[in-house]
Amino acid sequence: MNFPGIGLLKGFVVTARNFLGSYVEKDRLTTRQYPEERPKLPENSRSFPFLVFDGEDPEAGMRCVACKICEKECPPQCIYIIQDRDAAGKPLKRPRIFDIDISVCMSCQICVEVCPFESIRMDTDYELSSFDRFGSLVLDKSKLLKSNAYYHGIHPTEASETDARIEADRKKKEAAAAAKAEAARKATAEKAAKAAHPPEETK
Amino acid sequence: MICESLKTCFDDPGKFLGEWFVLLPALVLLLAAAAAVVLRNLIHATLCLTLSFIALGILFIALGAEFVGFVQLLVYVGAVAMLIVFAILLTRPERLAKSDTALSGLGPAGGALAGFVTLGVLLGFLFTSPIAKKSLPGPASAPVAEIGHALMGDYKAALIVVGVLLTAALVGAAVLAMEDKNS
Amino acid sequence: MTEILEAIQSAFPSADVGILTNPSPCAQHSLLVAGKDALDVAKFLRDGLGYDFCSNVSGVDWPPKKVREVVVRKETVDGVESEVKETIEREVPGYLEVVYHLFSIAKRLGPVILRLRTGNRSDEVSLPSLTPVWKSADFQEREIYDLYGIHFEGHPDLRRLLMWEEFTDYPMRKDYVAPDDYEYEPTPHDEILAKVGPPKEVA
Amino acid sequence: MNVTLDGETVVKLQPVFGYLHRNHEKIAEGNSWLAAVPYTDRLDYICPLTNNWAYTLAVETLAGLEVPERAEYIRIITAELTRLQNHVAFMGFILADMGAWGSALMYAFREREKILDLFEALTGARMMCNYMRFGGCRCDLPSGWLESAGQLVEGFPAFLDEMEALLTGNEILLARLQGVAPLTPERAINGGLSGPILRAAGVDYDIRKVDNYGLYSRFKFRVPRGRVGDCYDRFMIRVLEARESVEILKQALVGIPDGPVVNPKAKQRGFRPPAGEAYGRIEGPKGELGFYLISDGSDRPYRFRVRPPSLINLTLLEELCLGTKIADVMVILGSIDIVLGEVDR
Amino acid sequence: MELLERAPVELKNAFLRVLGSLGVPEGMLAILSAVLIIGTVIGVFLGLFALMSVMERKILARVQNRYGPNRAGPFGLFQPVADGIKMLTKEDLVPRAADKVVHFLAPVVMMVPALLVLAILPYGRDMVPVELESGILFFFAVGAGTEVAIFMAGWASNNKYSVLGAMRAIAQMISYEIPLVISAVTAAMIAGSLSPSVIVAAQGGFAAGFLPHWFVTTPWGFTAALLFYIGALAESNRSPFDLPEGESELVAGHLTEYSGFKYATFFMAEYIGMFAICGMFVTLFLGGWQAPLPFLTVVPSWIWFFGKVCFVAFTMVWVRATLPRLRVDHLLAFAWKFLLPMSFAAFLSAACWHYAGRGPAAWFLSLVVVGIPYLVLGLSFTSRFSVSRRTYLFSE
Repeated sequence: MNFPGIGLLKGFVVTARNFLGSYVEKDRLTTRQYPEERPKLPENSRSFPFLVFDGEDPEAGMRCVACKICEKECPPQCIYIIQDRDAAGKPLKRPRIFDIDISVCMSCQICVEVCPFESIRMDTDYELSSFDRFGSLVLDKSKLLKSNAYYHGIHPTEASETDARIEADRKKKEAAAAAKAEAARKATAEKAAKAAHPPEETK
Repeated sequence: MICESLKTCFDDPGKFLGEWFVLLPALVLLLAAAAAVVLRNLIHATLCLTLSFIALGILFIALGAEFVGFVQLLVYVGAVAMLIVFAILLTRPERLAKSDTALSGLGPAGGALAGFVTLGVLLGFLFTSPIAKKSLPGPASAPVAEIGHALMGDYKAALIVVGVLLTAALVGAAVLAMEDKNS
Repeated sequence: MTEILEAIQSAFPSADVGILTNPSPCAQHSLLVAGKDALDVAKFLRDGLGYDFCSNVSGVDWPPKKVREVVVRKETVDGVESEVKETIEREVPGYLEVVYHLFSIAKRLGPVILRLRTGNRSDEVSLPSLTPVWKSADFQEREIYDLYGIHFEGHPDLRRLLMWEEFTDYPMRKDYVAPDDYEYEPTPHDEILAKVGPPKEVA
Repeated sequence: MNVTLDGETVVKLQPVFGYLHRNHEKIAEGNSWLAAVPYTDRLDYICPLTNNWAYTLAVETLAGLEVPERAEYIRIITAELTRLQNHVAFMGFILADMGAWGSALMYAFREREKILDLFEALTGARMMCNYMRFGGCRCDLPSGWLESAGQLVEGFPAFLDEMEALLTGNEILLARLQGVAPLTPERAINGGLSGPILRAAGVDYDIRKVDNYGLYSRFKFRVPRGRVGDCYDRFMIRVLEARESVEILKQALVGIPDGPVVNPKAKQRGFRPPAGEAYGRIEGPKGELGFYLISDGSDRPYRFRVRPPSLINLTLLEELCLGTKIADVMVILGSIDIVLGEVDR
Repeated sequence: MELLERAPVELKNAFLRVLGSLGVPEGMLAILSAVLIIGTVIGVFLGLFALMSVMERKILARVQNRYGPNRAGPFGLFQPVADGIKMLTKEDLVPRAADKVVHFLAPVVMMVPALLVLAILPYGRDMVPVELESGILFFFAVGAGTEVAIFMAGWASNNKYSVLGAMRAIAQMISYEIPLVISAVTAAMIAGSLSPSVIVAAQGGFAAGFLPHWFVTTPWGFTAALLFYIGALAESNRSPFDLPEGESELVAGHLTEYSGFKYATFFMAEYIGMFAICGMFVTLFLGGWQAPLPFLTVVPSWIWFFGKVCFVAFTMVWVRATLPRLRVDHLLAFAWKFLLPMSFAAFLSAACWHYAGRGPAAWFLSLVVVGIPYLVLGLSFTSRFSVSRRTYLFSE
């Protein structure tokens, strides 16, 4: 029945249900008391990038080879890589300086996509606020490096897929290396064999 | 005299207050009315006028006529003061701060003269006419019910006439407002 | 697209309207209209052919560019007729361009693309505004005026849309150099780079 | 906006833009095609996934890429979820503009949080999703995502009924919305309005039905149209469209096939589309969101133009507001539903 | 329980007797007792104000499915202390071009009526601070002072938003005062006197054992209560009628140029004004300190009074959480075209109820006399916004 004021009453009924409901139903009280209750983030949520290293020693096990693809592809250009050189000045396959300026980074995860060596991944730690605007907002290599075990901790499925891919690449490389070594050995064997019989042909 | 009245204040505050209480709102009334006339800033003048209305209301209550005092407060402070303020606001918003009608030289003298003449006539009338001779009637303790009966009883005609007058005035105001809206 | 061209030419024999082919696979060809009779063509398109919805108005900047062409020239060298391929460098003069995408709501027809070109990029930069025909072009033309500097005659209220009034330059042009007098904000990476110093050349 | 008043009624109204202008188009022309995708999230930050889709659709028409079926289904599911949370948020915002002190807003945001959690589980971020790639999507649905999306869509009509009980019959809301700023269909079309506002004015034009992009022809859904075109119609159209989106979602969640998520042939990093230009557009929650791209064959777009529905829907704002009261200006601006990220780009 | 019932009064007398024995002169004792009463009343209402400013935010929050302030103290109960300190420490800006004197006086003039009005409310069985014969009239007479204060605040701030806000506030308060006064007079007419304690006494007793004689149970009483409630909302500038200072486009109406403690005084005056008008609503229609059920009279009367006041205040917050704001012309049209005729109808139906012998037959008669105008006026008012008329075309 449509007597004037019925719309207002229905509105009051809804607000009353929500008021009483907030004491009863869990769904009607959605605030999370943040410092006490930490939100449970879904598995592939991302905050800022970090570098993965295998094994124990961060420096040695680092996967990054300073190919600078992520530095080129990063939309806001917030990654700085300077390649390491050994004593003789020959460039090494390792970055000496690897800074990410997280005050500029917009956590868009393109660096993770374009990295051919699976060396950069997205972290889930979001409590990074600091008092010092410059120093602590530029994460240098030491702060960025985190172990593969940590990576398995935060993104289990993605980490296992990455490991499987790396396993597959390594096996393929070994197979290729073995095949090449095999071919090289066969070639040397033929050369040796040819060297052994050259006198007959030249008669 | 002051210490003696202070003494009475201690032992019987009611009587003490009764005596002085009447004079206080009257004094405020006079001062506010004077200020309303003298002040240059129109809005300040209106506020002082409202203050004088309030003082008049309190004076009635002090003299015991509660009903009349409250009606005075309700009607004058609630509606009439607002009416005056709205009128000022809508008519001359721009030159409001400084009212240009300064008191020219002749003004104050003429004003004072007129004031004293009326005062003289009033006092003369007060002391000579028979009505004033009767002693000041005690605080009118007419309860509200009696006023109601009186209004509905023997003053019926007056009430209806006032009602008609008021509606006529309202209708007139509405027509006036209607007119300048579509002009 | 060709029947639209015929319709326009039959309606306005004097107008010079041409078709620009679009090499991309989606083949959205466009109508190149000279500035002087743009208004008539626009009115005709709206009332005659029913394109009443001007969805998008974009400005494009084509700076002058060098085009190397291979020209075959006949040359008589000591009596012998021979064709000589010669690559000459031709300088194509730059111009500013406004592109209108028109749709028909009732007939649900696809985009008809109208292109207007200015004389050059410096002094002849005025074009007739099509806001009287389609009101939707109002803000978009103001934006093109603001970012490209194309002056639209007949526009009801030609002011800068996004930039502040005193801004003089046109930021979307290819040759726009961002003034570095904006309040210099010391960014962390300057300090870091200063500390690290320029990458050391090989000693 | 600068509003000149005569007492209560509006005499002149001039919108002022540019406060959130970061020249999105110049940035896109400086970066590669792939790097432009995260910036499209920041255009209309309430509906990031539809922005991504519009950009990737334009690039696909430019380069002629096909999109596998599973990717098309995921795109439709995420786009309809975005439309749902945008319309629900709209209901909350317009009530807050009218002074209902945020209760409708909080209910709307309670439901919107659930949808944003779904986005976070899928793309990694609640609002800055950066999820679509040329020729498909970045990653496949995590396990259990479809079930939770199904549950959400299951519970949504009940929530919409609750919101309608609170809002549509409310006499004060009717008094404030009905008859305010009516719009004729011809004026709406000429003013370039698009999306729910155009349909509220009575024009039957929904790009999902007109262009039939992205397998929308496979789903059965209706397009509501208003008759008077005033603020109340604009409000009701969004309420009815939210219900239609729930219908589409129900059908899409059931029918999603298996298969690759991205076109294997499409190259993401050094992507160089063939020279040429293309204009791709989708039916965004706020209106027709289009991208006009010119490529000269290099790995950077030559010209990157966004057709912002919020800015163009404001063209008729002054016309609608003349002669109304101040309280109405708030309601009219609210009913057009703009996001400043998209207005100023 | 009798002791608890008389507790406040007994406490006062005991305290006075102690003082009297200490040799304080008789006259001074009278003044002291007056000061004591005033002190307790203001103390109670300030406490209620503090509690209300927290409870309002908590109730609003609970309606919106969130917690509301719970950080300052247990369950956020120290929030008013925090707000108070904040208000005290905030800088008190006075705009240069403002009218300093009037700017300063406005909150004072606003506070005076809010406190004066508390004097005549009957808090308990015979606990009325000032036993006035025409208490209701006093209530409205003093209530008119708030309009002057709002005008002074609006005008003194010398900024166009506040003048606009003040004009709207005054127009709203004047046009809502009439239905307010008429619905109050209806209750007074039935009770036969203007003094609040007589009105509350008239609502004593129980019909058929459990139905209390409150005026709200009668149809005319219910409509008059509803009109009084709507008038009360408008009078204290709350929820659907908070046009003057709550508008999203009027910044803060007449309060725009106020900050620091002056703003807090306005805030306090508004809340105490709200409590006072809730108290009057309870006195007129919900049977003041009468207990709802016969066996409940054992609970002291002043607990009933403050319980009912808090319940009415809760409904005011509930209304604030639900309804959007009215537009100015709707506000005035609603007052003059709907509330005024309805209050006359309620007045008439009260008279019919009285002369038809106050029995069940009279109940239905007054229901009819009030129901018909409600339906006629209501339908004519909402006929313009027919919800069902709006059908929407769907295309496949």
